[in-house]
Amino acid sequence: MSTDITIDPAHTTAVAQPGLLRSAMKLWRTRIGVALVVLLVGVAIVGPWVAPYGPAEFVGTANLRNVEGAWLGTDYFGQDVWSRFLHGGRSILFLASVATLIGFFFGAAIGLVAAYNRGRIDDALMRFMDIILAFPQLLLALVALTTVGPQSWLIIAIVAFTTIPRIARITRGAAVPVVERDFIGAAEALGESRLRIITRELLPNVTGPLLVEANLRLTYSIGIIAGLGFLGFATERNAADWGLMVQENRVALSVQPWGTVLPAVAIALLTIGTGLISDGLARTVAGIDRGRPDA
Amino acid sequence: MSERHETLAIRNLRLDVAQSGNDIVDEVTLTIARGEMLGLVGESGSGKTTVGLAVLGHARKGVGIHSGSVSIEGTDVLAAHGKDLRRARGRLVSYVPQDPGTALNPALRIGGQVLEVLQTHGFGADNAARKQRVQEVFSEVLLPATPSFLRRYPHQLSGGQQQRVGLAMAFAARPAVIVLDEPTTGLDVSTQAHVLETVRALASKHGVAALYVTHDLAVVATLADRVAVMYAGRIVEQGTTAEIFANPAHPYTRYLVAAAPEMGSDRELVGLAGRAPSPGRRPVGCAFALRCEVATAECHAAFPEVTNVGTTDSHDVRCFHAFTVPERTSRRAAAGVAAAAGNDAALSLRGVDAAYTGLSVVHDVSFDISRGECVALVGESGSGKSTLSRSIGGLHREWTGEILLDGAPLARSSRDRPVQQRLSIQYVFQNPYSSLHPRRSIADSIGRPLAIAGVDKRETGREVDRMLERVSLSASYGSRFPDQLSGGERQRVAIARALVSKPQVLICDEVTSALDVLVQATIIELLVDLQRDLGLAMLFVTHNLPLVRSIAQRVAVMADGKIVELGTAADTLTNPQEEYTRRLLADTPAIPEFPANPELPIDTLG
Amino acid sequence: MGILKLILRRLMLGVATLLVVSVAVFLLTNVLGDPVKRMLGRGALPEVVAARRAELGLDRPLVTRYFEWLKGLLTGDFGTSYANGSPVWDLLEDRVNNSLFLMAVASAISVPLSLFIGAYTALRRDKWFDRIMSNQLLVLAAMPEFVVGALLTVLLATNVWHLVPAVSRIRPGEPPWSDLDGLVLPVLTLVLAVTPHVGRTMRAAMIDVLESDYVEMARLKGLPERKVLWRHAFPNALGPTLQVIALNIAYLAGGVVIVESLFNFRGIGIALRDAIPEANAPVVQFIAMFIALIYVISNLLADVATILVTPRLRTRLQ
Amino acid sequence: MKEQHDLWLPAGIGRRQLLLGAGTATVLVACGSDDSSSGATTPTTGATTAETTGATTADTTGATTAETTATTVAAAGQKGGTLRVGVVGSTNDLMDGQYIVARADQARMVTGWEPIANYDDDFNIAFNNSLAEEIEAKAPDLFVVRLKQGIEFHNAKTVGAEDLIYSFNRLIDPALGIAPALSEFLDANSFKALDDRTVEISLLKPSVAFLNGMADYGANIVPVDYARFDGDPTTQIGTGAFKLKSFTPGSESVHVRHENYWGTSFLDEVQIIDFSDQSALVNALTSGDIDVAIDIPYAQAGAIESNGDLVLLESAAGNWQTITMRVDVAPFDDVRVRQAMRLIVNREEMVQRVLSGHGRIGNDMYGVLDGSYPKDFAQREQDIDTAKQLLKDAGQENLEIELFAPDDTAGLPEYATAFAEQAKAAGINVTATVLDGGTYWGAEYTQRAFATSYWSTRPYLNQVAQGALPTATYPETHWPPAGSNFEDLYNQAIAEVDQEKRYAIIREMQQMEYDDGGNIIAYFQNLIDGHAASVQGAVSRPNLLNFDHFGRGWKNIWLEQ
Repeated sequence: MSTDITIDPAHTTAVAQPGLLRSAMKLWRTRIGVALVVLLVGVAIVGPWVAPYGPAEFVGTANLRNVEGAWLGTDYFGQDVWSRFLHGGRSILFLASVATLIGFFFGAAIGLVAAYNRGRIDDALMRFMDIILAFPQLLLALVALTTVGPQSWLIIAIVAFTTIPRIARITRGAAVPVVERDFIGAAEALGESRLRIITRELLPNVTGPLLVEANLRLTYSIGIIAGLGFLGFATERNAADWGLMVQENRVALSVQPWGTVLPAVAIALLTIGTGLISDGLARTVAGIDRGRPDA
Repeated sequence: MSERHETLAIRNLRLDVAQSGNDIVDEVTLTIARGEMLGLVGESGSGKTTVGLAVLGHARKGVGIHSGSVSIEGTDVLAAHGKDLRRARGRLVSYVPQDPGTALNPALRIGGQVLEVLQTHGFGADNAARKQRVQEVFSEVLLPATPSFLRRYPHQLSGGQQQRVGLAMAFAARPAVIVLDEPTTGLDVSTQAHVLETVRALASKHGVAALYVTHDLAVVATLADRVAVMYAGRIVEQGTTAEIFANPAHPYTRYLVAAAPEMGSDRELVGLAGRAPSPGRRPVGCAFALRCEVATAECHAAFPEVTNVGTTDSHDVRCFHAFTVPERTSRRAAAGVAAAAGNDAALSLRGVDAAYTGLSVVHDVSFDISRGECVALVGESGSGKSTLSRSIGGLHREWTGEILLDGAPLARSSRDRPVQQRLSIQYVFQNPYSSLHPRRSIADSIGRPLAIAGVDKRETGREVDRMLERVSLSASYGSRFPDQLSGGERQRVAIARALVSKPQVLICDEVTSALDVLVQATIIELLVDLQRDLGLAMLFVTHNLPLVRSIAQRVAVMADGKIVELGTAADTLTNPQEEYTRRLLADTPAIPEFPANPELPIDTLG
Repeated sequence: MGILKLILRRLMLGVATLLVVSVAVFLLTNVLGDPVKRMLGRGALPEVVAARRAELGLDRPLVTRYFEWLKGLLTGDFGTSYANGSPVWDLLEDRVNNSLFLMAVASAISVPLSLFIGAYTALRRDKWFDRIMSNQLLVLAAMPEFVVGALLTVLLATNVWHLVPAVSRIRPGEPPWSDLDGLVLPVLTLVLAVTPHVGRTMRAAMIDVLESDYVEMARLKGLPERKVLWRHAFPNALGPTLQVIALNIAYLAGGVVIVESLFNFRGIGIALRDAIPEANAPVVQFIAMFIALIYVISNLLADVATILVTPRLRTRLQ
Repeated sequence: MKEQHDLWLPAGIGRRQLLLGAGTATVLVACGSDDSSSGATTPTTGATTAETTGATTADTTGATTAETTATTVAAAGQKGGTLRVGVVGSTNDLMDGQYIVARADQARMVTGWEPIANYDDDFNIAFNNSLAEEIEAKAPDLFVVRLKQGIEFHNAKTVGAEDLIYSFNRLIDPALGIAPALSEFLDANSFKALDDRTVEISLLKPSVAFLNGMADYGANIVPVDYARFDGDPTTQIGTGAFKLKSFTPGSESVHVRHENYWGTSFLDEVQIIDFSDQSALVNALTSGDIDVAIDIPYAQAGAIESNGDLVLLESAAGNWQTITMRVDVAPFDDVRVRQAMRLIVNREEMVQRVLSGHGRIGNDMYGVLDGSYPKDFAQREQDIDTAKQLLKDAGQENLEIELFAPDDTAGLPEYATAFAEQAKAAGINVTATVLDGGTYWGAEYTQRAFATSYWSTRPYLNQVAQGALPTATYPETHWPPAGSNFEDLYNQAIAEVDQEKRYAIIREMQQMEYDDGGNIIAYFQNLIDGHAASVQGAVSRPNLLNFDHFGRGWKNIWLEQ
């Protein structure tokens, strides 16, 4: 308890979760997760610059394993698997992150409003969330994508839409006990506005579980978008996209496994990475393994 | 006292934090005879519960039993493992938990939970006999022994009933030793009184050796035969209850007694700043030396050995300066509770009714609080006192009637009140652990009302520093976060926040109920000072009757949503007019007068 | 009595949910596009389209068609497939059975398995079993199903070993258990998909419960560890886990399309995937409502089961 | 690939697979072309000559011989066994003796029913695999069809004149919409039974191509009162070598030996099993769960070829895919731009990319199996420099344009994508835009300046009627350009009964299309199937349908035991 901790008061309110990330980083699982995510995000960002070929460049007969200049062979369309892999991370990362962010934003807003207001607004919002959950998610995705076509914004919208109720539930669950706490009452007694109470008093105190859930949702979003790609719904025909690559090259799995295996492994490592991070965060938030930082 | 029959004997018990090896409890030696009750007293964190659990051979996660022995009827519990240990638990020694609400399994019927103790230990000849015993023990703890009651689940019982089930569970297999871990915390005074009565009756009837762990001196004083005082993991003093209260030998014990509020007098409560060192930070010498007025160099150099200072009975103390009276504890002055400054009503309630989700909980309440006056609002839980105070603060919106601030009516919700009104009524909450935004610095929290009032940043910063000084915290606290503060410090911050906007009315809602007694005393001291200096009109809401006279001029007793009695604190508490008040007073445990032993060499400093 | 009333109330709520879903499904399947044009492709000449639309009854108002469809749903007449005129029920009866069987087998294996793993890892927290299992579950939970399924195929059926068939082969009219060999891979994939979620939830719930005062109390009462675990801890950890089990069962109903595609398992998932691009509304509608029904029922069952294992909720009804 | 566009569909009849061998004297008129079709505007009067009739009867004789040959081959096979055939299918599968949508339907129709006439290996009209004994063209608008004697349906009823009449009437039934375009030539009064197996058909207007219509594999004979499958397998009566025992759309159909089949067959039972996608199909073939896999992905061809237990059956086909440029709108109204585009394509690369090498390069000309196909035209090669120059001359060196493709036809999106990629070399920016099938083939179809399309094999003139005349059903390129005499040449050709003279006119037309046309035809696809080594009787030869025309309804297939 040293008294010489100097924190600029102007900045302290902006620090959402002092130390949460740092504490989580003490866990090996978080470190591995961060390493995996950094690796794959790195591939996605740097990949296009170091790829030997363009994503749609013809390098040789389709589905060959031994092609000169293409060390992992060609894909279903005579393109270099390695180059397409290097190009293919951006789209899925972008779509998944944006979709999760949007879902996170609305889900958290709905959850916080429901938790803070309780009563009828709470009931109505949560009932509505239940109905969204009851609606077959896959059906929605397939129908929308079939009708409108596999547009980026639509994939984002669908994934975000199905993320909202889940985030909302978690947020509400985490916020209800916070609403009961006296500092919310103190803020009310001072006559703080609802918006300020929700954003400044409530939100910073549910960031822990929210962060965990958002990370978990990110993991699922990556899985869903990859799955949609697998079912043939990628944003663009022949786009370099890990999910789509799996679908495009799956029929050639036994002939030219790299086209499928490389992006599949990338997706798996990415989701494992985000999964490990959310697990690390969850353990830190819940303090489950506080006594065993090396677990 | 070796000739007496020691049912429980704890010798040199030491428990460590498993990881660091720092001791939580050390050098604890206690004995309890058959039919005897020992009160183990200490502030939170002193290690008293740890000792209680160690008696059952149990340590919480992360804590390990390092050394020592716990012997019950000749069986060494700490040496027992597996089956033997299980056989000892519940049969030889049983445990009554602090919070029966969480300690009873919500998924199992209460009858079954008691019965399984008997089944596990093969108590009685057969199941019929065991069921017979369950009914019997339910009757013993004054619960209905009907089959339908036995089939109830914990949540279908009141708090008092739940604790009785806890008692039934503990007494069921007729153990030799019972550990009671603050079993009445959280219960209303009347319920507490009844539970304590039952405990006393059962313990003496069955001749068990009881270890009663508590922080409440009044309870110990009325219940225990002997008392042991713990500080920072060590027993610093033990002796008969009469000895301990009449002639406390250790300065710490003296502070504890001095800090305990008394219904019968309006003496000033004496608090003590600082807190006990945590495990691993203990000094070489006496752990209390840092806070001790009478400490000398030798106190810092070594921890004194156990010395028997008893004249007629055993009375052990670990202090180089036994019986030296710290100056502050001897003040015993009347609290500075001034008379009300005239009839200038700062806050007036006129026919206030309040409801909670449609259910009427406050009926037709009217009273005034004058400038510079403190009115205590007392009542048991559910009496409506909190709803009333929250209505005044604008936190509860379901009320009708009139609440006037300086003659001007207040809107129902704080949000509808003008800024000036909002800032003029300030609220201090019960739980300092939940009333501060955990992710906001102390300075920001305190400065927030000023920001709302439109005060500029520089001025706010100055004002915050001034307020911190005023509540006896240094300005350096401004940059800290709540989790770096102790409970008492937090409550000071909460008070600073409430007072920074220079309010006329301060509502204190059970502000000390989450604090240890020494800290409670310091907060009360602070509030009395502030109220007097600032001429605040104060509403002090509490369930703790003895506290009232140390702070309030008048007291309003609330029951079932109505004010049943309103009068000056002295009159009401010494000469209650209403039956309800009388009963309440009767149920409130108080430290009886123990005649001091004049033969003891009492030194007074200064 | 109380419980019946509650079930009835939940049932009503479920029916209301299904009604809302039915409107959404009907509207969605109608924005899917013109089934006639989709079927005819380049050959969609105006007169032919008009004739087929009339034949399929698509020229009538939407509202009329909705209520006719709803009436059909309630009377067991699910309409006929636009694609081949076969009654939807004839087309899908086997598939519904197959999917239900797949779900049932996958659940029957994964639910007890995950409960056991969850409970046991919680009990052996931070011991080697827990560490290995927890990390295993984490990795499995993170892997997209099609990756797991494809890996299993390569490993067990086509490339490395030839232990089980790569495709399911249930003959029409035969019960789904007529091809147990072919069931291995789909069930295994689903079990690997579901077990981690339920297992991790159970572990977390169990850890909470094991740290509760009443479990400590049970130990202090001298109860044997077995009894502490199964009598005191397990029932209390089950409550929160049931909801997750229900969600996973609902997921099994709707989300099996990938597994079905991978192993050519003739269930409703593939039928849905095939019907949507053809705008074969009667088939899509039936499957969508079926999935919603499973969701509602599994949630209903989870609610009821939660109430049954949670006396606080159960007794409130009486 | 989506099959529906290649078959006998309401409007699809215009695109049904008609092939005629080089030697055929028959002049084709697009008999099935729909409503407004070329049939109405094409002067067919002159075409119905005696030669036509003669040619037909000559074919008949030839066909009888062919049948005998087939029987001889067949005798070599072993009898018995169950053949398990895998095909990609779905719950949208249907069964109708005359109508199909998807490839699974195709396999089942060919199994249960037989057409009136068929084509032989040289794509001449024949009757060895069909039900007519002979077809006599008495006049350009009067045909007499005589059925083979004593052919029995699956229900033991003998095929008679009334069945033939019913079958034709069903084809033109507007409620069923199987081939409404035929109603231009036929109505309920067109048929007269001459005896119990002979029917006289009088057309509403003359068409020498009517004969080819009868050789379409969808022009099957069904018994009187036949109706589409609606759950009861016993209603599915045809004359094929195997009769239906059970059928569940999306799962499988089981067909058992037709004991009274007029020809020869070997197998006891044929199971046609649906697979959800090609991967599952190939996995099933590899793991031995099926004997035959219809239409396997190019990617797997090599793997199947190298697998000792499996045999790859690859057949050249005349199907073609094209990039269409509208010759009447900018920028393609400038012939230099069209020529530049054709020089931009790297055809060899297209075959390698789009078909994984399983096809032949094209030369922007269609009708590859037709005797008139201009094999001697110089093979067009990629020539970026010339293309750039042409574009520069046309002022289009910075051309930016969108190339459309449908998502329901495998190959077209890839074709468009690969073209866009290759166009970069010429410095122009082509964006490949893939639309869903419903939208693509909707109102905008044939209106887009730059698009893709595909066609099945058909003779040159027939194809012209479909797509290369102002009156064409699907004027994708809006050929011919204004002021061209192409249409006159077509009218001359269609009326010219002398093959040599007709070919001379056709060559002139082909030269015009080769030089200035709007099609970019980079390749012809092969049909690829796989089967277990024990499956015998399927021959690799130029073909219309997969697996050697499904072993002609499986009657040619036997299992080595």
